[in-house]
Amino acid sequence: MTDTNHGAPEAPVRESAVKTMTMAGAINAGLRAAMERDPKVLLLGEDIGQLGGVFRVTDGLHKDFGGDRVIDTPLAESGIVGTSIGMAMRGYRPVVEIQFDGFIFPAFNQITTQLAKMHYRSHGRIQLPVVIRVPFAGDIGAIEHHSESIEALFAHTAGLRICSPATPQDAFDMIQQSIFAPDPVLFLEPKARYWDKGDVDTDAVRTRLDDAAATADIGRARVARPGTDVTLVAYGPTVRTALQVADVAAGEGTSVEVIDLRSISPLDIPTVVRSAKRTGRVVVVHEAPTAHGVGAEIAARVGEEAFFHLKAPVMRVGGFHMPYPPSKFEHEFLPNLDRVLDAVDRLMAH
Amino acid sequence: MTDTNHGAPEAPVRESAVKTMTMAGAINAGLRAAMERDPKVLLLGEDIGQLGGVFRVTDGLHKDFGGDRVIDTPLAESGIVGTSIGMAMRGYRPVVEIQFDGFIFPAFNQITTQLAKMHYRSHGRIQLPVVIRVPFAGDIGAIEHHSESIEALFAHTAGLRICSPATPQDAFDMIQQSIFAPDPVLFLEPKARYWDKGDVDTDAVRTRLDDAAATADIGRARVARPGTDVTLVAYGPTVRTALQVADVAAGEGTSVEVIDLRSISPLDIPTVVRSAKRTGRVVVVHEAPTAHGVGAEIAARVGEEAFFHLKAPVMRVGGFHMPYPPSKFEHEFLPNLDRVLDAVDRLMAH
Amino acid sequence: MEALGPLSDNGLVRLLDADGTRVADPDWEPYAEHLTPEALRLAWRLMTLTRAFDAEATSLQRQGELGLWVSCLGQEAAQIGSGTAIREPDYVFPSYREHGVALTRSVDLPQMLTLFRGLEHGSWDPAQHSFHLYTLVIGAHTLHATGYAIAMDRDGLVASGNPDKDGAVVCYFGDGATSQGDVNESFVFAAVNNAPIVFFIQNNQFAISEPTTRQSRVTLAQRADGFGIPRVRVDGNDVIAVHAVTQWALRHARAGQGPVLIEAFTYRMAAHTTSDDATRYRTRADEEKWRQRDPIARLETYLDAIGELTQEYRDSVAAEAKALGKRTRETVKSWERPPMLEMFDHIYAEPHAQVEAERAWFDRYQQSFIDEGSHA
Amino acid sequence: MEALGPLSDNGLVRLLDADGTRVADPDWEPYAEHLTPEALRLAWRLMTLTRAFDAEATSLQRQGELGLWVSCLGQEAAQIGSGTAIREPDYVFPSYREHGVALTRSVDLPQMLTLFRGLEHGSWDPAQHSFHLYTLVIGAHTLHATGYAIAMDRDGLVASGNPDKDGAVVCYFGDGATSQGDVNESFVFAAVNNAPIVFFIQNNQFAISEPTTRQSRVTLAQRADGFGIPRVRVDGNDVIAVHAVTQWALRHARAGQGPVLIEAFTYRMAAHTTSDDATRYRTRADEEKWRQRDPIARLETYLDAIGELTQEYRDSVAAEAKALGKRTRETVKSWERPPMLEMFDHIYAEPHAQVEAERAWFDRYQQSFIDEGSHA
Ligand SMILES: Cc1ncc(C[n+]2csc(CCOP(=O)(O)OP(=O)(O)O)c2C)c(N)n1
Ligand SMILES: Cc1ncc(C[n+]2csc(CCOP(=O)(O)OP(=O)(O)O)c2C)c(N)n1
Ligand SMILES: [Mg+2]
Ligand SMILES: [Mg+2]
Repeated sequence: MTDTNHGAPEAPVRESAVKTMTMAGAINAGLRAAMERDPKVLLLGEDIGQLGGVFRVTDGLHKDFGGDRVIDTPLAESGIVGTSIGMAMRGYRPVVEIQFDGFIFPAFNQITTQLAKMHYRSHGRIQLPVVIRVPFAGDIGAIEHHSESIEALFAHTAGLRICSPATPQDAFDMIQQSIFAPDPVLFLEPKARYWDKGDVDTDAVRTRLDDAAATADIGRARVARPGTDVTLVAYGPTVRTALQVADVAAGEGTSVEVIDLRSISPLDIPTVVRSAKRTGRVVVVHEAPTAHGVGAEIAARVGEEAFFHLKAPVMRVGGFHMPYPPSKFEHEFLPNLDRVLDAVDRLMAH
Repeated sequence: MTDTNHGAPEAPVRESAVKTMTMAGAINAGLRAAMERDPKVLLLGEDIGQLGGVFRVTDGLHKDFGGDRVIDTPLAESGIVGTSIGMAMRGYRPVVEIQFDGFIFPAFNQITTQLAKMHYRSHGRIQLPVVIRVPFAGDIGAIEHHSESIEALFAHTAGLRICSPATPQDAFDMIQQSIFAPDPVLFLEPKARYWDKGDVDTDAVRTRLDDAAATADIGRARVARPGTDVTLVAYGPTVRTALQVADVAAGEGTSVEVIDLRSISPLDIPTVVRSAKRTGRVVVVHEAPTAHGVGAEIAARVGEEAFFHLKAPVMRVGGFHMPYPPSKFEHEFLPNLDRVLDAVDRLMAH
Repeated sequence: MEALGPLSDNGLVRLLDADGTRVADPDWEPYAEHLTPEALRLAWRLMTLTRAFDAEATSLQRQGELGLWVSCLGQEAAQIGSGTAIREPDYVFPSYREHGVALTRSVDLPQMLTLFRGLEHGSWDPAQHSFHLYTLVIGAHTLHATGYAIAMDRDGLVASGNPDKDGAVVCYFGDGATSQGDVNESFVFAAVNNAPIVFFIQNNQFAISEPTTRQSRVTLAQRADGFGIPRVRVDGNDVIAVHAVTQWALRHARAGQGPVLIEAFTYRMAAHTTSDDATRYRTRADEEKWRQRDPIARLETYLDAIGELTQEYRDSVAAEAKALGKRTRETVKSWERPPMLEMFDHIYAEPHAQVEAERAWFDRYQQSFIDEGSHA
Repeated sequence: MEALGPLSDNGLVRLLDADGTRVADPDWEPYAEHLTPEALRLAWRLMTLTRAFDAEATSLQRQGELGLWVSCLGQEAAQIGSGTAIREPDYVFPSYREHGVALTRSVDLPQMLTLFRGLEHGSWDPAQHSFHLYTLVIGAHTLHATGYAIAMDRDGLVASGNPDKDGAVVCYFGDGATSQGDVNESFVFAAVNNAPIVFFIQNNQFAISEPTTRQSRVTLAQRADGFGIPRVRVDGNDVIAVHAVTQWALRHARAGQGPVLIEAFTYRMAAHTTSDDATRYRTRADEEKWRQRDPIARLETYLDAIGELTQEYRDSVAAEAKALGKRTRETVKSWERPPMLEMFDHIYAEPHAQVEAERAWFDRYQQSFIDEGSHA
């Protein structure tokens, strides 16, 4: 299913279409492109209008598209998602912003029992192309509820797609593909990476925005760095950490392959298993607590499909089983460079 | 940590204290005993009063304890859990009934961001001994939202304890221990087993109701049937299936050890790993979809701790990645006898 | 603040008395004046068919042909009175008990039972009938309805200049549902968006076993005041009055004047569902009192009194009801369970790797039984 | 229905005009008559100290000593007016901006900053101050407050026969919060349980950038009508009026007469937090207009006019404010991060296998650095 590295654009790059952008800027540009393409695309959320969102991801869009398309909603997440479902039933493509990860839970019922299940309940008659954008994960020194990794709480529920970009290019492409995919998508934006910069080809994605192509693209993992000794599986905010680990490990003579999952539902297991079979050593790195996290599913699947190739158990490096701690503790709570390196070292002992 | 089989009472059994009960009856008796023991124990929920709950688990308690202790609440799950938190802050021990698994989601925010985190947030100053009883899982031919397995959606969140009894004895003991434990407990009642009968010693638990003992007891797994070839890990509704599988497998010459987890948070990993190291073959069986289910965590942990003892990958048999299907399909959706046997057979091929 | 308890009988709009006499109410007459005897006969017929279907479904459940049935017995006037005021391009969001409304939306009633037989989660094509699927999570659909109404407004279907073409949403829910956060958020979103929506509470006085006094200490209609939404409280067993207030509310909403809330005060004459035992929480005397206010009998008395219900018409409706019952029974019994593999359909609109892998596994697994004969 | 928009100035209870003149209102006078000049001086002092602390915290944030600060500038009258009406055994549930109320509950203000420095999620002992922790999930605490009030009633702390001993809950939240399902469910639960609770909305006209018109089309006070809860709307910059209406509401609740809702209409003079940029969504002119209604200046003018604010008193309060600022700065800068291992404490009240295993692992992991020197 995943034979090519989709991080690199397939179309020839026209010089003019490549711009340097922050991830926040890339999402902003992607939203703008989607709104220009289809008048049915609406943005909804708290403070996304004149303020441009607390992270300024919707900056300028209210001014250019007006309050009818960039809608400041009442302060009620269940209401935002619930009314978006109703609008989607009439052919709109609502793109909802949840202000912070920790504030998605009032909408949990609408997402889990309604948004995810309506297509099934209606025998495919109703499609709900709703995108829920969430600035997620930690490492920004914030107060409680502003740093959480919520992916595992939604990945168990069928009917949702979940993805998370790790680069400005993916952010630009994937937000548009999520909007034009026919299924609901939880779009997790690693907020600590909003200000990371990268080159973005703004042309390549255009031909890949129809339902099927968009869906396929947002479901695929990417080999972010090839290697031979250890497979590091990461997504969203931990991809940067994983690449740093690979750098340091290379200095110590260990060749680390970094896989950027991009998609959490579905998981691109073939890409991971292919790598695991080559390296025989796998570490999964995410910010969410390891217990019952996405890493558990990956470890289980790699166990099922690459068991006889593994030299050691799949290791997981993530948060601890605790509420996200006060920010002065977050550096050690998070899977930082040292903790991931420690895991790589322990695996290399096998 | 788990050296004895806690399914069997440790105290000498006085003949008079053993009664045959259904699981629903055992929970009812356990609630009654807890209410008699401590006037701070209150029951709250929809239709739990005169009606006795839709499953009659609170039958007779409104009559005997009055509407002040068995409280019919407004129809709002967030309100029920949220006000229970407030009551617990004043020293009450609210025991909440959520009418069906699929209706817990309006309370997800209160459970996840408030109930689970208040103890941490307050540096241990506030204890919230709230029990949330949920008739859960399927196999009763019900309509949508009435058959769901929700455990994985809560197990990832620190601060909650989660347990599920599989026998009337455990139901009687564990509901009381959950009520007198100082932490919030999600108490999952396998509704398809409500009418299963078993002997219940109503005396044994009495000495084990203080905070620490109650907490320790509800955190322990139980070897429900010893065996040597394959370890079957189950909890709640699938324990009965697992025991049936062990019976059939015995007839085919395969010795199956059945572990009844009893607790989902924490998981009693030492008991599972001890068994896995002996048998080298593990199957985890739960009704919830396997993807990102509790079985993933168990598979990952067994992989981590018993890797070099395993003869084959840990297998998982559970629901599929779909909304719980219409009831005419549920027999095949669920991990039934045939599907679990199939897994055991495949494992025995190693 | 009005000093009405939630079950007060005061202040109800009523055009047909409990004893079947027509009452004059100059405020509401304009919204009922188009109700010719023919229209009233139609209402009586629809109520009668609803009841016949309901009785047949109840008996099918007793015979084990359905897993569950949710009766609307006693609520026929609330449902047919409002349903007959709805037209294209209005759109309806029912709760799960609106079988009478479904009939007014031309849903084939027997077909609805796939849900209650455990074959499907949703039975009809919502777009075809402008009638959304039943929603079982209390109150969740009120937000969908509100969003849908906001979208209708955006699409120019409201206050278009041609009142005959304007539309609005009608959203049904129960007395118990009013306690849910989602319902109250719907009021917030509808009010600030001035959405074309009629919130229609069928206050049947019970949320399963709980009387309305467990949900509110004032009338449920008053809830609207807190959100700046106009409201009306109507005798829900008076099909004429229900029709009139719904007409008014829909005209208001379609004309761009925003949301309206209707509380139809009625009574759930059956148990909550076939799984429920109402004797545990209410008295026979209470039930008997409300049987006296039977909405169908009330209209029948009136039509009789004005000589508009011929024996011939009665007979033809009775025959139609009987035929509906028979067809319902036969339809339900004719249903086979679809192939197991179909449970893997429509989880996503586009393929999803996890689903595809599991579907393929299950297919092989099923085949293995066919290939090898029965297991073990 | 009243025809008031949500920002209307009509119908506000007011006892001290914007220009500092005392207005007579016979309805409310009884609840203010105990406010001697001394009591008013105390209110002025508490408002002044609140503002000084707030300014110091803002500057500490600018200097990088705090991660964030949530200013209550402009809301001092709403907070001190209500806070001074609270007494033992009342219990308070704040939102996250009630630093003035915290002061009236004897919370040590500098200590509160552990939260904003990222050292703790909750800073004080709630039981000691009858002042619950700040809750950041909008509206969630209103249900806790309601449950707590229901429990107070059960415990005989309401209508006990000795009015001096009766208690009630005061629950603060913002205009934006009124849209949340939880807040509306709180009204439902409080009303049907006749709970002794005062819901206190500080309508500071903004939910971050969104004006109140995005949340409601009528006054927020009116929300109470829908639930059968009495309500009052007060000038939130008039400390005397706020105190009076809170007195009334608390007496009502403590006497067993059930919940009350207060809307204090005020203005958030600062940005939402130190991370916010209010120039993006409101005008300088608007800010200037409200600066003219500064609640502290208003009381100062009045006290001056009646000759009750001596220079000596002013000087002593100024000195106290300065000392508070200094102590705040020194306290914050003195804090060391506790040992990392403490992040594993208080996740559960009793040991939990997962936590214990991870704590042990982390301890070994940390030790390995100490043992081996720095890694890599
Ligand atoms: C969120 C949620 N909680 C609980 C239930 C279980 N339940 C089904 S119907 C019902 C009572 C509903 O009462 P009401 O709103 O008055 O509607 P009625 O059934 O009387 O038509 C309850 C509690 C549910 N379906 N959804
Ligand atoms: C459930 C939830 N959603 C969103 C937020 C983010 N947020 C923090 S404060 C705020 C605005 C609150 O406005 P209001 O209730 O008026 O209180 P104020 O800040 O004005 O005192 C928002 C949207 C949150 N904390 N919780
Ligand atoms: Mg009802
Ligand atoms: Mg505000």
